[in-house]
Amino acid sequence: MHAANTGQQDTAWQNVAKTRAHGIRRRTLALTLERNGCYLSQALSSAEILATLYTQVLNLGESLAPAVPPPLKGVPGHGVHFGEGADYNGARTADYDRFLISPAHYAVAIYAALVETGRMDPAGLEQFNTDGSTVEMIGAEHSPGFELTTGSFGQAVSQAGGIALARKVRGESGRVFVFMSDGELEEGQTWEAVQALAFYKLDNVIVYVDVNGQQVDGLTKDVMNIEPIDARLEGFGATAIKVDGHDVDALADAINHKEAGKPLFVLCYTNSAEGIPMLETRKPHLHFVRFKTDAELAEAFLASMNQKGS
Amino acid sequence: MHAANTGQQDTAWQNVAKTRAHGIRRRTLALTLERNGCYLSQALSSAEILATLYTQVLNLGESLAPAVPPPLKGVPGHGVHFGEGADYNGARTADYDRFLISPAHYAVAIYAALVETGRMDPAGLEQFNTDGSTVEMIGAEHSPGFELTTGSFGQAVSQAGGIALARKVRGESGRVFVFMSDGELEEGQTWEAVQALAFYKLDNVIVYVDVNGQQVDGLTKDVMNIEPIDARLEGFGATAIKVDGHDVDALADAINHKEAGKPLFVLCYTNSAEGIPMLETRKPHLHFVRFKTDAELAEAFLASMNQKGS
Amino acid sequence: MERCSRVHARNLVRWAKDKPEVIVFSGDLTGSVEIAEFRDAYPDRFFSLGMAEQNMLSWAGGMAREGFTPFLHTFAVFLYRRPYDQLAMSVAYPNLPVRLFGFLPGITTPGGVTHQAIEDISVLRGLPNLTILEVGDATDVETLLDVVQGVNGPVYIRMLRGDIPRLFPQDAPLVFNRARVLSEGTDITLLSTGICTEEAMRATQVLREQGLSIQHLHVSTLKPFSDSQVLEAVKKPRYGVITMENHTVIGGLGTAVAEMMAENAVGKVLRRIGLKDKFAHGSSKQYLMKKYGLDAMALVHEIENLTSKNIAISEDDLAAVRLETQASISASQLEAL
Amino acid sequence: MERCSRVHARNLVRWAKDKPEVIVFSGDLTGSVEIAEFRDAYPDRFFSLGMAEQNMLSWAGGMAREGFTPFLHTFAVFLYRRPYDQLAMSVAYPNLPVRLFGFLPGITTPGGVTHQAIEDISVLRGLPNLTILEVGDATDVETLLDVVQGVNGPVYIRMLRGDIPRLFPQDAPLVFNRARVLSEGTDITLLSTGICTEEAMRATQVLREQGLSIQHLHVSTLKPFSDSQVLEAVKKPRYGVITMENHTVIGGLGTAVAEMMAENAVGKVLRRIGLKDKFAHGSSKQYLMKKYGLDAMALVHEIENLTSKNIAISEDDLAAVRLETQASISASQLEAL
Ligand SMILES: Cc1ncc(C[n+]2csc(CCOP(=O)(O)OP(=O)(O)O)c2C)c(N)n1
Ligand SMILES: Cc1ncc(C[n+]2csc(CCOP(=O)(O)OP(=O)(O)O)c2C)c(N)n1
Ligand SMILES: [Mg+2]
Ligand SMILES: [Mg+2]
Repeated sequence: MHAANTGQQDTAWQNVAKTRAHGIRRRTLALTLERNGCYLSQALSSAEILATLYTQVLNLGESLAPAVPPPLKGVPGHGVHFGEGADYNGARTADYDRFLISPAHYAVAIYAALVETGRMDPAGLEQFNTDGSTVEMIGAEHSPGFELTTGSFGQAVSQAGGIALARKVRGESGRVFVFMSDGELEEGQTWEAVQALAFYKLDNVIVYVDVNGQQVDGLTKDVMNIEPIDARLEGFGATAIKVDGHDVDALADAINHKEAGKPLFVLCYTNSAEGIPMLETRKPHLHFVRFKTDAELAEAFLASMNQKGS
Repeated sequence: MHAANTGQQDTAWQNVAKTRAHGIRRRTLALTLERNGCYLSQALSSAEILATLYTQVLNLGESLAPAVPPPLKGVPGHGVHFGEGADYNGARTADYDRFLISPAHYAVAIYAALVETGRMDPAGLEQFNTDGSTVEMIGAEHSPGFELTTGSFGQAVSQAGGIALARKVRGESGRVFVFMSDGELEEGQTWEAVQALAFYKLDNVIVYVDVNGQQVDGLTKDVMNIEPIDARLEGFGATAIKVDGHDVDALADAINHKEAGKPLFVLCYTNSAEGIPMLETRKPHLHFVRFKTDAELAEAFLASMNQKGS
Repeated sequence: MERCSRVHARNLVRWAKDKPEVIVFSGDLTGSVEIAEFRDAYPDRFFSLGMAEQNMLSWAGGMAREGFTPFLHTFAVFLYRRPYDQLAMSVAYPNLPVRLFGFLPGITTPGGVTHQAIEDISVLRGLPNLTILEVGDATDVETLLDVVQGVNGPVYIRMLRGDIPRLFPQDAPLVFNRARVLSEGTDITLLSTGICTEEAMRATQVLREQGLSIQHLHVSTLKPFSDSQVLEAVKKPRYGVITMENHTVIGGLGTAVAEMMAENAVGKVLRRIGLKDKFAHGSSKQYLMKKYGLDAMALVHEIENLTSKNIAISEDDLAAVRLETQASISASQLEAL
Repeated sequence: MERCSRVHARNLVRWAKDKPEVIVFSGDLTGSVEIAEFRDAYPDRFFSLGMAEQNMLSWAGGMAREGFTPFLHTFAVFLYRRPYDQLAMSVAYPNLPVRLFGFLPGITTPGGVTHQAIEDISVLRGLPNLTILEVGDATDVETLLDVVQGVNGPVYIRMLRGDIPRLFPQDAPLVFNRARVLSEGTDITLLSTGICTEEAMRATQVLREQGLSIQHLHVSTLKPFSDSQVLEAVKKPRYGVITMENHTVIGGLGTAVAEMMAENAVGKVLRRIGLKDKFAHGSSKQYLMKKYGLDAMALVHEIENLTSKNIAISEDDLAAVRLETQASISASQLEAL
């Protein structure tokens, strides 16, 4: 049930989003090969989510940050302000949306998305996980595209709640988008957060969850089951809808299901090997991907992706 | 929809349970007056739950503890074993049930229930919140009837999960009962625990929740909404049933709704002024009750309860 | 000695009047942490977060990022135990102006181990960016808020509620990172915090009559800990240094003093009065202070020990001081938590 | 110097063979904390608790009450930050035999502040009933488990994984509350823990050649902290005492040593090498150790400082030592967390 099969005529933005999704995958695969390992599957499952959000859904200003990230200047409390990575998403003014990343190990996908959307120079991605760079493997709030420090999972939605409530109090029209992984639904804090979002009727909060069905040790259903996610969320007072997480139209359309007085959760069911079929057989062990004997095959596949991508 | 209105003929145990419930209320009211304040409403809402569990539902051995609690001997790690308060609930052997108290401020109701069931001498209740006694205001695992130290709320169900899993591994037939308050449903840990109980298919766990609809600051719906509790629990993989928490038959019958492979939650909807109508007007501020100008009225009411109770 | 009641409740309302950025969060303990008055005065600036402390801390971080200054009020244990990760990552790391008012420090509550914050300073002292304060009297409480609001970053305050003594002149405000010198002396240097200062003053009054010369400082800033007065004080005593705190002896005031002494090669002996690395239990504050040796008598014993002198002070001598100051406590009233 | 790989993974399987009470809990990081082998060898004794650390800690308390000995394995931050309250109340208070293996101590990971356990000892040292250990080499790791299992109560272990050096003879097991004396000397007393011991040894080797006499102890028991060898050692140096730890200078080894020195009126100067009360960030271990002054060179500088001597040791001299021992690290391989 992917977009390609819906039979609809793609309009301009869909083409852009799909090209960007392809670019996110392509760039992450290249880095995975170059660095002999990376969080590749996260880019594969989330490529359309991120591409659609940046292309069609989010209302963001132009990047305020240098295209090539300068070296890390310090940490908050020591000459540096909090949340500087968000400068890549533009000005934090009243009408603009915010985009908060929760699962910080998706950083590579976020960086690739910034490159694809022209918010960061490809040279930024080359800094990935190098000494003294802000382009960290696990993003923090100085990292391009990150407003929060969320590598300890489950804290972003609560912080988003605080931000969204502050914005409501101030009467701002901009919304607060959060991107989450499904493993984070196992954390109790996530449910405290949903409960509070509903209690404060924060319908300016929209959460996209990459339901790739996997976590470090394997399938979520085998490690610690989280389904039925929609029923859990509805019980906690949110609106929850399920979409094909590789269908850009469905992803963009999802926000129309927002109900007044309720936070919206878009459950994006995805495939963690999407776009790189050779990874299918490795499932469910795709949390961190390193090519070994199959590196040549992957190189060849990258070459074919590069051809299609540029 | 109280038991009195069902039209059924009360059989022996129901009478016993109702008398004990009355005794729990009576003894707690007496203490509240004597000490100029106490957790009275908790005894009022939970009286039938505790009485029914002790009278008809739990399979417990005779108390192994002295009828009058001796002074506190120390804390675990310093000459004292963990969980000694559970001796009041009898031997912890394979066939017997366990009864774990989660909301530790319900201690007075637990102590009163122990007195009513002959497991503790009334002199034990007189020790309530006195210096050097185990009969603490907020029960800990040396306190009569307490196996765990749960005054930091939301930790009992997880511990019950560990105990229940250990018992399953060992093939024990005894069940693990937990008594919770509704405020505890706001804690994220509670949901991690329910998720894990369901994941491990711990159908030897049965949780009775006193849904009195109140917490310290007022009604749960105004402080931090937790409803619909049953839908939340079902979403997390538990069986949840709602009962009138003052109906001893309904409370006892509830365990028949246990489903194989699932923990059972019995949501006991209760009235925190039950049995002492003069408290109705104070709602929702009944978390801690102190009589002031109405102390005389309460004394008179206690006298009438004593007459009925002995 | 005057005793005051519900100082913070009234003070906060007055102080916050013209500070719209100051908001108050309650963790379902409004009446127990003296913020009911604030709620009634400024309902729009009062937020109920329920009993869900992890969310409350991260939520505070979110609102602080947007320019508000959340004042969280709950029992201390529920600020640093349940939500430590959130305090560390959502608040301390980004260095946000979140103010954490933690009530029931140490063994000031009969609520037992789950409610007694006996190791909060120890847990929090290693967390970068966090400032830690503790109050000891009504003047500290009344003059605290400007100090707190002047800190660019998160602040944790070990707070007192209800009936508290006034030990310090009302016109001598709490000063950041500066101890109060309560007496000068050369035999013993005594550093005390929180409720222990009242106990210490009771003892030093009698000890002075016995001819002992005591340098007594009341410490309210526990982190940073770089007050030059403290350093001077620990260098000078003839017999040694004593710290006195309503906290485990590991990781609190005594430890901060030990660090300062070792870093500066101060070859004096340090004796730490506090809980001896053991959990307590639920009983009255007076009972527990005596049982665990946190009271005036414990200080007398420690000084006897340190000076190898027999000091002729009895419980009765100290009780005489106690009586005068505690006249207004009604012992018969069971406190809600 | 030999370097060993995945020592705990194999050792745990061998050691646990005839110990049915020993069970392993995973917090969804099985492959990253060397328990995949255990899972495959004893599937019935392996429990997946998912990413829900609060529940995991309390659940462990429950199983420990029933006679099992849960060995929890995850990254250190996820043992003491997210579930501190549960560790304190469900495990430490009842003094249950739960063993907490915390990986990625200090700045050993590029995972950034959310994965770097820079203040774990500080957070945990004030918690009654808890024993705290830290390993520094393959022999420590291999000989740790009997020591851990001998403790009647909970134990937190600052653990190493992957490629680790063997610094100590294989037949010299880790001994509870007893430091390893690595060299005797009278100029400087140096106490080191964890990965800093390897760095320290690298430096001391070269420093000795320069004529400095160093008393060097490797500490693996951080709580309790009452080893008489340590007390003797801190009393004797001509210039002073240095502690060196992969942790903030507040609340860890340096602080424990300060407490001991002050309690015993040891008038030597203490210098604490460690993170200077500041959060780090994500970069390689080598880079961070250098940047934050936790490496051999930092020790040389501290000793220069303390002795007011100019010591002719360059990065290259130290690198020569480094090269020999680190030959097996492949720098080009990106590590999963
Ligand atoms: C609080 C917390 N506990 C544990 C971890 C370690 N961790 C990092 S990724 C991960 C799996 C999370 O699931 P998910 O994000 O769905 O994994 P993916 O789909 O990327 O494989 C875990 C347990 C963490 N980052 N935070
Ligand atoms: C983790 C934690 N946070 C806060 C508290 C303080 N507290 C004690 S009782 C209570 C209200 C809990 O709700 P509930 O038990 O339903 O209250 P009741 O029905 O007895 O009024 C709170 C917040 C606590 N004990 N534990
Ligand atoms: Mg996933
Ligand atoms: Mg309730």
